[in-house]
Amino acid sequence: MTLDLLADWLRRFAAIIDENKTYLTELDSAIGDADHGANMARGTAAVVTHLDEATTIDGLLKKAGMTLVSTVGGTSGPLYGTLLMKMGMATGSVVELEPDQFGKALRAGLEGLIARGKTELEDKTMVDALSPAIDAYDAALADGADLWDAVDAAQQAAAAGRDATTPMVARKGRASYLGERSAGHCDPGATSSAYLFDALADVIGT
Amino acid sequence: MTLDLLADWLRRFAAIIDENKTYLTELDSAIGDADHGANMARGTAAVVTHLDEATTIDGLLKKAGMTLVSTVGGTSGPLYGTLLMKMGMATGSVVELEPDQFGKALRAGLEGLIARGKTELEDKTMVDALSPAIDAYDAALADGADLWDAVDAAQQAAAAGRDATTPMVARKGRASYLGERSAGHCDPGATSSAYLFDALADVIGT
Amino acid sequence: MKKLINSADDVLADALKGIEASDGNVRVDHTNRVIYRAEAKDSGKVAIISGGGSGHEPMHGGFVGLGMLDAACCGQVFTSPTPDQMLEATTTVDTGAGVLHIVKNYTGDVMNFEMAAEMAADAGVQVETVLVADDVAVQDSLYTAGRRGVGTTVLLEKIVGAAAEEGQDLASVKAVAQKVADNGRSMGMALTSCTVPSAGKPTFDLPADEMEIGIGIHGEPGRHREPMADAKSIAKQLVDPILHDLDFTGAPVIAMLNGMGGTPLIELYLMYGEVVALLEAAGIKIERNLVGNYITSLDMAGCSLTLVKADDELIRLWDAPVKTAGLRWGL
Amino acid sequence: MKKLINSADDVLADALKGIEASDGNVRVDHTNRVIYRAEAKDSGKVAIISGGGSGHEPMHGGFVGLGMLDAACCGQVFTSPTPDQMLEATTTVDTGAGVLHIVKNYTGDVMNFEMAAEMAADAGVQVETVLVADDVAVQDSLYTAGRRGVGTTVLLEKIVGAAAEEGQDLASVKAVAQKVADNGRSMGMALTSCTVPSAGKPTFDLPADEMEIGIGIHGEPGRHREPMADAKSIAKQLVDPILHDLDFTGAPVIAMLNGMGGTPLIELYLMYGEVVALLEAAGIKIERNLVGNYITSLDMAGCSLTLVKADDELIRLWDAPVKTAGLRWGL
Ligand SMILES: Nc1ncnc2c1ncn2[C@@H]1O[C@H](COP(=O)(O)OP(=O)(O)O)[C@@H](O)[C@H]1O
Ligand SMILES: Nc1ncnc2c1ncn2[C@@H]1O[C@H](COP(=O)(O)OP(=O)(O)O)[C@@H](O)[C@H]1O
Ligand SMILES: [Mg+2]
Ligand SMILES: [Mg+2]
Ligand SMILES: [Mg+2]
Ligand SMILES: [Mg+2]
Repeated sequence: MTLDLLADWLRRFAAIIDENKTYLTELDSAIGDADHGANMARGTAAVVTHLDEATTIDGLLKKAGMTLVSTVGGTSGPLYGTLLMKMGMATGSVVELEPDQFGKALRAGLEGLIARGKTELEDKTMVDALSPAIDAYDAALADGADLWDAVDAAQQAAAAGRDATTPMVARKGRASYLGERSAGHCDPGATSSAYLFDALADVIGT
Repeated sequence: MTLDLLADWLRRFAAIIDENKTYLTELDSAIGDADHGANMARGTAAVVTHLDEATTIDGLLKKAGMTLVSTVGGTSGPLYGTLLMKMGMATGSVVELEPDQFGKALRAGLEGLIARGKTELEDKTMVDALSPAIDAYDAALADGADLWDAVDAAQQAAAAGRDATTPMVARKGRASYLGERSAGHCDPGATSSAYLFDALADVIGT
Repeated sequence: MKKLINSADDVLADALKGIEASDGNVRVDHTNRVIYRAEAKDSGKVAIISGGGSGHEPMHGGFVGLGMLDAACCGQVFTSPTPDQMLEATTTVDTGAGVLHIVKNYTGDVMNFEMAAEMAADAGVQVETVLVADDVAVQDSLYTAGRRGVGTTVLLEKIVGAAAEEGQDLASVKAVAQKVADNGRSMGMALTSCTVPSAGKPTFDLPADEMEIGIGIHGEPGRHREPMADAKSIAKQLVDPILHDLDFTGAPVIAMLNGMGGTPLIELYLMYGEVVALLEAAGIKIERNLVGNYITSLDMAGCSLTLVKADDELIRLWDAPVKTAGLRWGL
Repeated sequence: MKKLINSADDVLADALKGIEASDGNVRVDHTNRVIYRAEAKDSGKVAIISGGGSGHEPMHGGFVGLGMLDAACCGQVFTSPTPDQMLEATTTVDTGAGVLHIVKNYTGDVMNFEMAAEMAADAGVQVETVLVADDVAVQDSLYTAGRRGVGTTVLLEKIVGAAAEEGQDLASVKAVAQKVADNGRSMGMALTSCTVPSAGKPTFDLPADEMEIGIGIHGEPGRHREPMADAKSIAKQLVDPILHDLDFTGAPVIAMLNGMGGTPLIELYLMYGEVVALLEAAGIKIERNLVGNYITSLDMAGCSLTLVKADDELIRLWDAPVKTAGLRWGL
């Protein structure tokens, strides 16, 4: 994983978000306040403008995380921001990462996000996509898979995790106010989190 | 025209208004403020509660007019109120009126209404129904018609006058603010005024 | 129609109960549907009353209190109150110094207030009337009922209330009122119609891509329709006809950007920003302003702009203390 | 979607221009989207900031001024502001006596304010936080993000602003804030959804014969739907869960009947009348009240009721002078 590849990853993430912002807002209309698409589009667009400045991977990730924190707001700003900032803190000042180092960074990011959001699995949040994806990535590497296969496994697990949020009753975030009525709707944050792994697969595949 | 007949007239007028209040309000929605039906229904219902008190025709008409003034409000309250009050002032303290005396009372009422409203013919107001109706009544009597035929002529003239308001551009009242856009809609006040003669024909016919 | 009401017929009577319960500045005569100041004005001071159809809240009832109105006569929704109500209010508030009637130029209001003034004169009360006719949307006042009385009414009630409070006599209170009326202009627009409770549905239909320009305050349709536009263009459509009608340069101006009842405050602030930019470009100096819902049309979405060309005296009276539910400062 | 805006992306930036132009109590930092008092508070007094998504006007920006907030951080529509904004505001308003953050209990607000407080502590500013979580519509707070912070926020900002203004230290200002938070309860309902500008259509569909009970202030759907009812029944649906949650008898109560942004004032007064009748029957004494649009949800039609069980101290602080666009008395 090179600095350039990571920059491409976040560029691709921004592009997917932008393409799907109306859909994300629709998901958030059903069980939230109709702003997840606008929030993520605003934040990822800002991240893209800083990607060329970075000379190290930790610099890139920390700057991207800080940019999300300071441009997104809402619930997803601090959470996605923490994810990337903690990833950056975990990598050290390098320009390339081995697949397992990338996995450790993802894990550190996830733990930061969970600590910030005080979330558990099955609360019907982005964690329900992120957590199985990172587990799958680690498991694939442990089984001897290469980066491509590990990312592929992560992408599939993220999508499955996202889909699994649909029947769940939300216990965190705005959707939790709906109680039982939150069931039957896919979680917007889990959906944007799955895009993160779609973006990764896209840039690794090319 | 007896005291009882006049009381029946106003009772019948109230009944017709009540039946048609939604329609009157619809007409007023198109070129006004959607209250003519409610205004007239409130006022005429109040008039009905006092009809049994009267012992003379002037007492009946003055009380009815005052009741309209104090319960209707808006534009139609003072105008219909003045019409009936001035009619009452013209009759004197009697219990029966000859057809020509009734015609003089109507004329006095109309003049009072016009003075209050500062209206001319073709301003697209109730005057466009009232004025031709009273003219027709007088003309019929002058031609030797009996009460029934005179009222019949008045009813027809009122209806024609009402219909003639449709193409007019309003120059008085709220509809005048619409300018050219007021054309193509029948005037609500002319419509309620035509009911006044419908009511008269109904009670004289029976 | 979805409204927070019990029944269309009881809207006014029920709302008066809530006004009485919430507003410590007033007392309510439920029989006559008149809102009075809780504490009557000092004897010897000119009293001021106004009134009109309901559905324009806070106008007029929310402007009853120290430094503004002595009484407000409440008509049914969008229907002028009756002469009885006005007579009752006039005789009640008169302290011997006479009463000013503030009347918006709508045929119903004019006629009912006229009858009330005749009756009050009979009862020995000195009454003067000021007619507000500030709506520049009505262009051809020769062939209409004349310009409607809209936003200037609010600013006039404040200023004239201060003049009466400081003890000016009836002639001079009336002169102040006339000065405000002569120097006030308004223009309004609507994004939606409103729904009169007794009608049960919107007074007019306005397609999703159109707006109504030159709307009054009774939910009556405006002067013309056009395609929906952005805030900047709408601001221009409000400002231009006003400036075309009266030269506002070289004087301190009081501005009101008013919401029609269903428009969020954030949009009113946004519109005010656009209006100020246009006025500054035209060399006009806004010395005082109001942004909010002051003279509304039930649940209509839209806004109106009012400008009053003031002078030092009017600004001084504007700044005088006022204590009402709708406007309050200095107390 | 018909709104008085230029573009969905510019709503906040454009509205801030209008706020700056109209409200003499404030100055606006457009870069950080923070609204500050025009004149900074005396040195040595505790400063108070709040903030949240926009679309709730007059909250919070309209409550910046003498006797209330020192700064309001404005997020995008319905989106919590960011920690940078809060840090900037916190360091700017601190006079050395520390800063109280007033935070509504929504996940986004809580996390962003948490991060800001951590950063401010790093920067050497003493920060305390009070969390408002007054919405009784959220019943099962163990399995949710907890109760939402709604109407009590407005009353709390007023009361705590007065405590800071009279020179109480950070601990005691925080204690007053906590007392209000602990004793405030709210319940809301909606007749319609609202439309977030960037979404372009209503957040949810509400049929013409249904209403949403237990709505929050972000246009998120409420707890359940039921057939439309009259004002009396709706009042009961607001009052009952509040009284069930806290005993309001035997104390002076401050009540707020709040409009969601698209509801005419006449309906709010009417609802207040119904609420007062129910509270009186329950032996509850309302000592102070507000009726109007104070914490809104864009163009949503509906209302919320907030009751704060006060005591003599809170009433004294409530009555203290305040000079903001949204609340003003005594000055
Ligand atoms: N406590 C939490 N931990 C992790 N994710 C959360 C939490 N609360 C909410 N989320 C996620 O945030 C998403 C909503 O984000 P967004 O709409 O941008 O913020 P907001 O709810 O403040 O409007 C939800 O779909 C959910 O996935
Ligand atoms: N100056 C006037 N003279 C006579 N009739 C008038 C005048 N102005 C308006 N009208 C009549 O009044 C009717 C409207 O009455 P109504 O709706 O009850 O009052 P408002 O216009 O005050 O709401 C119009 O349809 C018209 O016939
Ligand atoms: Mg959201
Ligand atoms: Mg009408
Ligand atoms: Mg009317
Ligand atoms: Mg949000």
